[in-house]
Amino acid sequence: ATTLENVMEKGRLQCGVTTGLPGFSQPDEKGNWTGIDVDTCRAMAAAIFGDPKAVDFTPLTAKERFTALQSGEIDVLSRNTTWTLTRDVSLGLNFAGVNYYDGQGFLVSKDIGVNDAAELDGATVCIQAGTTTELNLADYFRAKSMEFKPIVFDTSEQTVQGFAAGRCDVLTSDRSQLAALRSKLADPSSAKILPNTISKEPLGPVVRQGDDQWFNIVKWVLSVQINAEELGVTSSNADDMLKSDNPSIQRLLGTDGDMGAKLGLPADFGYKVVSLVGNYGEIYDRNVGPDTPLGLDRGINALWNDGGILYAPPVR
Amino acid sequence: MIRIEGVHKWYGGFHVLKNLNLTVRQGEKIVICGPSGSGKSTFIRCINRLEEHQHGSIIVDDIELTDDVRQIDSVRRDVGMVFQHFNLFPHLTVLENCCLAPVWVKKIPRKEAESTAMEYLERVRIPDQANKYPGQLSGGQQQRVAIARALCMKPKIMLFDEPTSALDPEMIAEVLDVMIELAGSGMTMLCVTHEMGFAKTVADRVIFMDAGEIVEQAPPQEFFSNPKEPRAQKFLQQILQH
Amino acid sequence: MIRIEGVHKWYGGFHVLKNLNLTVRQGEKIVICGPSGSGKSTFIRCINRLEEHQHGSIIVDDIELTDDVRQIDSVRRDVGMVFQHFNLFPHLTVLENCCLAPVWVKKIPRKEAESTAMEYLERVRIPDQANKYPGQLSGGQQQRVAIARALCMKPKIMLFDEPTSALDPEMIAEVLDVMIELAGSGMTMLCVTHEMGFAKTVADRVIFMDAGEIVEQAPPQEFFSNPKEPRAQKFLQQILQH
Amino acid sequence: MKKQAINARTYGVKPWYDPRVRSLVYQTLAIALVFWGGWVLVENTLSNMASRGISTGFGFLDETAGFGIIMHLVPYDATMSYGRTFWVGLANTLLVSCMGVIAATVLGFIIGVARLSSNWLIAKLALVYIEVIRNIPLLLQIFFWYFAVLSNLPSPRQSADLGSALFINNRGLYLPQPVPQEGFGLFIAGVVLAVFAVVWVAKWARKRQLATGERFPMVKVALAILVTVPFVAYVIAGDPLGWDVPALKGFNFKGGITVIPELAALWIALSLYTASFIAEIVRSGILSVSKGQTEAANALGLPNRLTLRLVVIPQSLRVIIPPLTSQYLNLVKNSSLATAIGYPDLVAVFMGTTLNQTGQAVEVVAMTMAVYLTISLLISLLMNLYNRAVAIKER
Amino acid sequence: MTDLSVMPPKKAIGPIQWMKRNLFSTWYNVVLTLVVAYLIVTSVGPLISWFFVDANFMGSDPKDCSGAGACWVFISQRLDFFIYGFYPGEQQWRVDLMFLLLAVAFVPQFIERFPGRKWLGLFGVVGLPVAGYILIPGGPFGLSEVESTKWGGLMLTLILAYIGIIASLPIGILLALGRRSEMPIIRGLCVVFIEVWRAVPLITVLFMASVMLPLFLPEGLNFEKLARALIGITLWQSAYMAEVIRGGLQAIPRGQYEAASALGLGYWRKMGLVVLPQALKLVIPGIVNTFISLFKDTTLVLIIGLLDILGTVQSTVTDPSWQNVAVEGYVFVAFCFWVFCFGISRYSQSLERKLDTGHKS
Ligand SMILES: Nc1ncnc2c1ncn2[C@@H]1O[C@H](COP(=O)(O)OP(=O)(O)OP(=O)(O)O)[C@@H](O)[C@H]1O
Ligand SMILES: Nc1ncnc2c1ncn2[C@@H]1O[C@H](COP(=O)(O)OP(=O)(O)OP(=O)(O)O)[C@@H](O)[C@H]1O
Ligand SMILES: [Mg+2]
Ligand SMILES: [Mg+2]
Repeated sequence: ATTLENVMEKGRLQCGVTTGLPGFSQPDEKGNWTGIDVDTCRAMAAAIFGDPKAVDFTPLTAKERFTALQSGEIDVLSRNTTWTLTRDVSLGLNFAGVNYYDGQGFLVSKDIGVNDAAELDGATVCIQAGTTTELNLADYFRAKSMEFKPIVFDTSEQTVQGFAAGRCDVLTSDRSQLAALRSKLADPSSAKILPNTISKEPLGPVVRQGDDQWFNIVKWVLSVQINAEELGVTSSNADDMLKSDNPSIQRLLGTDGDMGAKLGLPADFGYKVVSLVGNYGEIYDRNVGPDTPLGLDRGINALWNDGGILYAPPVR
Repeated sequence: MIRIEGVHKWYGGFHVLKNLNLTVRQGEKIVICGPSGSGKSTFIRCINRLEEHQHGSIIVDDIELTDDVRQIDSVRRDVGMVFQHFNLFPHLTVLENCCLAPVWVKKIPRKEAESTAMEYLERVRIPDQANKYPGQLSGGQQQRVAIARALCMKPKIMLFDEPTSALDPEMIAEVLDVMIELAGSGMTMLCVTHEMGFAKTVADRVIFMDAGEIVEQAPPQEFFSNPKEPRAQKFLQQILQH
Repeated sequence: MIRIEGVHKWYGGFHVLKNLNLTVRQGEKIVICGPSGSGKSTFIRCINRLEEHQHGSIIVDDIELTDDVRQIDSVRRDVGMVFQHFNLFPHLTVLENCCLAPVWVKKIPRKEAESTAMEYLERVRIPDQANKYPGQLSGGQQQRVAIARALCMKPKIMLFDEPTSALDPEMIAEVLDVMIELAGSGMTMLCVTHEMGFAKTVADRVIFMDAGEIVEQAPPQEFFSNPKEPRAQKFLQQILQH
Repeated sequence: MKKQAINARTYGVKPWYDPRVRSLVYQTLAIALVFWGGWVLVENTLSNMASRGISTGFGFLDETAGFGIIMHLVPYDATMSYGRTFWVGLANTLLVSCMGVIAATVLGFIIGVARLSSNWLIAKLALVYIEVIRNIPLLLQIFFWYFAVLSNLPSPRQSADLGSALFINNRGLYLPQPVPQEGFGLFIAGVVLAVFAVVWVAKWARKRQLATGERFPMVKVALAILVTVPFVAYVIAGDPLGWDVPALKGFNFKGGITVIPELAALWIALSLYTASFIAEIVRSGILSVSKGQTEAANALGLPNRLTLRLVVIPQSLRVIIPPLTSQYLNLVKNSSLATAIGYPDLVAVFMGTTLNQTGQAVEVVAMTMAVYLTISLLISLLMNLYNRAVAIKER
Repeated sequence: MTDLSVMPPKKAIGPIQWMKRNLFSTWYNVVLTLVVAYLIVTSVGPLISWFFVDANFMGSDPKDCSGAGACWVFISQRLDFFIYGFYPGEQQWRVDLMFLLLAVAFVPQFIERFPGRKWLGLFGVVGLPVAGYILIPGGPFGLSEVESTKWGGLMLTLILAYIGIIASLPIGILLALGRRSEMPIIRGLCVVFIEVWRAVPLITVLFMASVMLPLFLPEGLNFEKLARALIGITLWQSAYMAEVIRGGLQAIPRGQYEAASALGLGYWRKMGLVVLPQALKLVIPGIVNTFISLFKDTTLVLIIGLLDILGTVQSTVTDPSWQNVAVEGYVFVAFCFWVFCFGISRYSQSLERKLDTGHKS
């Protein structure tokens, strides 16, 4: 059976997320999940079932995530996962797009007096197991012929705990997370983020290879969100936009053409996604934007026509 | 009732039973004696197939004991056995011990099985102990329960393997009394024992075994007063000395 | 050699030994008997301080037994003991059992200790078992090893606590023979035993204990033929009946 | 008479009522079932892996790993292969297991004996230790020793130091590393000489003891020889051993030997936890030796100390060894909790990062499990051999 | 002499003499006692003041903690989470009810002569899982459904341990019977199964169960993560259980087997009616000990991302609004486990003693 059939049969989408990373996927005290990655899954549920709540989240450590996806434990992995060639090719996975462009940075405690990553020779580095950061770190230090000592933890929580306990001088992770991780410290002002970005980290949802329909669904749900922002469709004006005579908007919301059927989804899947979950900009602002504790500017994650590199293929 | 022809048995290379032949008629009471290690227990245990014989035939109540599980089962239903060490089930009360096999093997309704059990418990004179556990009884009482348990299956034949040898002297009498009474009621019995008094009172025949062979068969008076075989003579001397 | 004066002992509130007085001369052989639970073992174990007495004094070979560890050690060196259940060390060979104490306590060179041990093993007639482990010997052999082991310390006094009561009848004779021979060599001996034959052959005095008291002391002929105390009479009757 | 052939079947037994036939059928069925189940599993796995485009085979072991590992007993850097990470992880697992087994055994014996001490305070303290430690999950204890203790250690700048050669901070324990220099051979010769001297003296002392019974203070003399001879050699050679003393460079100590806190925490937690079980085993082992043995030894005049050493402990070992074995096995298995605090053991490195980077779960997990199975079989084998050697000889 | 014949001489064991005997009997005991006493005195004082004197018990937010001692406010504030995980608040009575039933079933087991003790125990083994199956996930009887991803904390710990032990019992029995079977192949298979499971660490088993299992199974056959963790735990545990039960089977004298055969009972009846009831009773202490170790081992599910009680605490001690509460959190979990495990182990010890005497009578 195809993944879509399985999901339809279960009536729920099984989505792999982190064990807790503010802004991306994080459970609150009641166990409700929020974050960009979470909303990616909710958008898919909205597209498939018309119900953004029809998702079950499986918290996974970085180490477990690919095995869980390969084995069929989850339907889609939406866990700030970096798109790399090896992962795409030899792990039997397909990256369905990018929902956040990130880069690896460093968090250091202020009292070691380091201002640039190039001064980190001999540093002890806290890092999360099974991430590209683990590999980039090795590459970076090797390229600069510097030494480092990696302390590898299972979860980001433990990584912060280790950093807080003084086990390491530096914590390295994707820049988007550093701020969040810093906020978990007892005294956030005791640490600072170095200016360097040592890698490209395009993060996005992942599916198994061999099911193109499912791959397309994930890819296009993501594109619909970005296109919606580009076209100015938001969750609040989506109902009005149904009456819009802009053909792009009509195709997006399913009032014209049958884009949904081609994917095996309801015709109005775009409308459901935008009205129930929101467009990309809304999701960004809600989870990681300047008004959130993370306070991240759009930066390169802005639309292409707004100084960023978000450039979604058209719905046509 | 029982026909044993040319039975041989080996434990590994050790020849325990050598060419045994014996016919037991209905209602006959047979006492088997012989020195320790002569194969008495092994012989009697072959009759309800607790041990397997390797050659010859044993036919109990017209059923031949072969590898066929059904035949073994039906023979065991007809043959009751009382062990030297009672082997009561310690986790069940006396009454439950007695009802276990009738209920599960013969599928008799529990009520009925219980009333039969009470009958037999009365016959072995311990109806008042029915709800106690075996651990709470004396050795003699336990052995009587074991007899009652075997009787509850209404067997046609009873086998006894030294039923009194693990008992204190006072208790031996209790058990022997019950056995004598049982013999009086016409039950076919095979009994391994060294109790000469018992043998003289009830046995139709005494069988003397040595080194896995039946050395002598004779009515008890004849056997005890005038054994023919030198091995039997020696054995009797030892017993009498004691 | 041994002087015991007004010794009392309690187990909690239970008065086991009551005002015992006894003097043993060098070379004397004393047999202690009495009903079970009368305190014989406790008494004999007080003499080498395996039990502590709480009142009175015990003086062995001019050393008084007090809490002082050194005195206890030197008394124990002079007093050998043979237990009912042998208590051989199962992880050591017979020879090692015999050499252990001489080597570690008396600091005798191993070679010498071994040759002494072989002498005593010959005396108890099992030199050929020297390199076996206790578990490989019969009860009688084990008890003889136990005697040899005690002798290897060249004690001035030997205590025996029912040395034959855990043995089969054939083996009792073996051990008694060894003990009789030992008595003949002039060793001071205190022996708890019910073997009247032994008592009659070797004892200088028989001590009869009951309920923690020494009830009667007499030479064996006198004690066995004509006990004075009613309790002793009753006890002897029981034994003879047996 | 010759043993006769079994001829039961000639009497016309229905084969399905013959227990031999039945047992044969059951067993054939069982085997078939297991093979079928195994085949279905393999089939499913292979088809699932094929349909999901997961690569199979052990080729990945030769690929470059590309990630760093903080602690490696075998040479390793990020340019080496995934196969090498397996050995790095395995070595780390074995290291912490061996250290744990040794420490837990020593500690367990001490506490077990302390539990029987005549000193009331010591006995009670041992009891409290046992009852507290063994009733708290090991993982929790590992977390405690790692996070709670770690955060109370000073940072590298404020390291606690001992004679400015040995440093403790929240990066670990730093020890000076000996670096041999010219003339070191002489020192080595001194050590060798001392060892030979001790062996010779020991032989002589034993001979003398056999001959005269005089005891020789072997331990003290041996210690004296082992200390003085190498020391003299050392001085003569003119201080031939340089020490690579760890020094604060940048923000960390460099040089010397480092014991990382992950190793320390895991080791401490494993040892303390297992020791509490071993202590109980030791106690019951000692108590299992019958009172008659102690009494017999006392009656022979052996003082308590010798009684314990010559009579009680040798016998209690028999009782102690089998459960001790399973404690060792537990310790090895429990060392896999390393992954919770980032100690790079086999599970953390190989079944963690390597599995994640290569995605070849089946191969990696199979290799990991095979390692544990082998270790466990080896330990049982050794212990069985030992057990056979000390078994009581019976008739 | 009269006094001697009645009572032992009163050896007045005053405190001085007691100490002389039990603390200062030899020179090394003197040294040991002094050292240990010094250590205890110096460490107990600060501990007590951290735990009680300087600790903060009352309050509702981080500001109520002075920082000088333990911050128990943190525990009391997050207690719900530690006990129920994400189980919705208005449904928590269901879990409470299960706790109550658990207590009703098992607390009387500690009290001898409690009427109907056995029946309550039986309910605990058979009825409780059924009740839990209905109550906790919900569904029937108009109970709203609560997905297993929302279960957590102490409740999850208990569920894992309880189901693990109950389910592993029958499998363990079968394996033990298999290992003592006369059929060499069956025996061999059981031996291999048992030894393999006993050799591998639980976390690798959990890892396999949590992320790899679907890879082995045909497509579409899927269980929840919790169910898979339970399968892993149960199979792992059943290998240990089998060894415990085998010990019991070996202790049953051969006469019992023979007597049952002589009465005409077949293999399964012989085992079920005669041998197993005795064997299981004999190994109850062993089973209880296995349970304790399983109970402690359930904490490992934390590593595969299930939030048991240790997991909930771990995930909250990093909460930035509460600072430096890690030690309090760990102490709390340690205390919970300790109370359970110590209580049960005491129970098993008393059982052991009782069964011991029962054997001799
Ligand atoms: N399972 C067995 N394997 C090997 N040899 C056995 C076995 N059972 C019994 N034997 C041997 O077979 C011989 C006969 O044993 P059996 O128990 O029948 O003797 P017995 O006449 O009943 O003796 P006793 O009067 O001591 O009960 C003995 O030598 C015994 O050692
Ligand atoms: N450790 C102890 N604690 C309490 N009471 C004891 C202890 N040892 C022995 N007794 C009691 O002291 C009494 C004397 O015991 P002892 O062993 O000396 O008797 P005995 O004369 O040697 O008897 P037996 O002939 O049975 O060996 C008995 O009533 C016994 O129950
Ligand atoms: Mg017999
Ligand atoms: Mg006695």
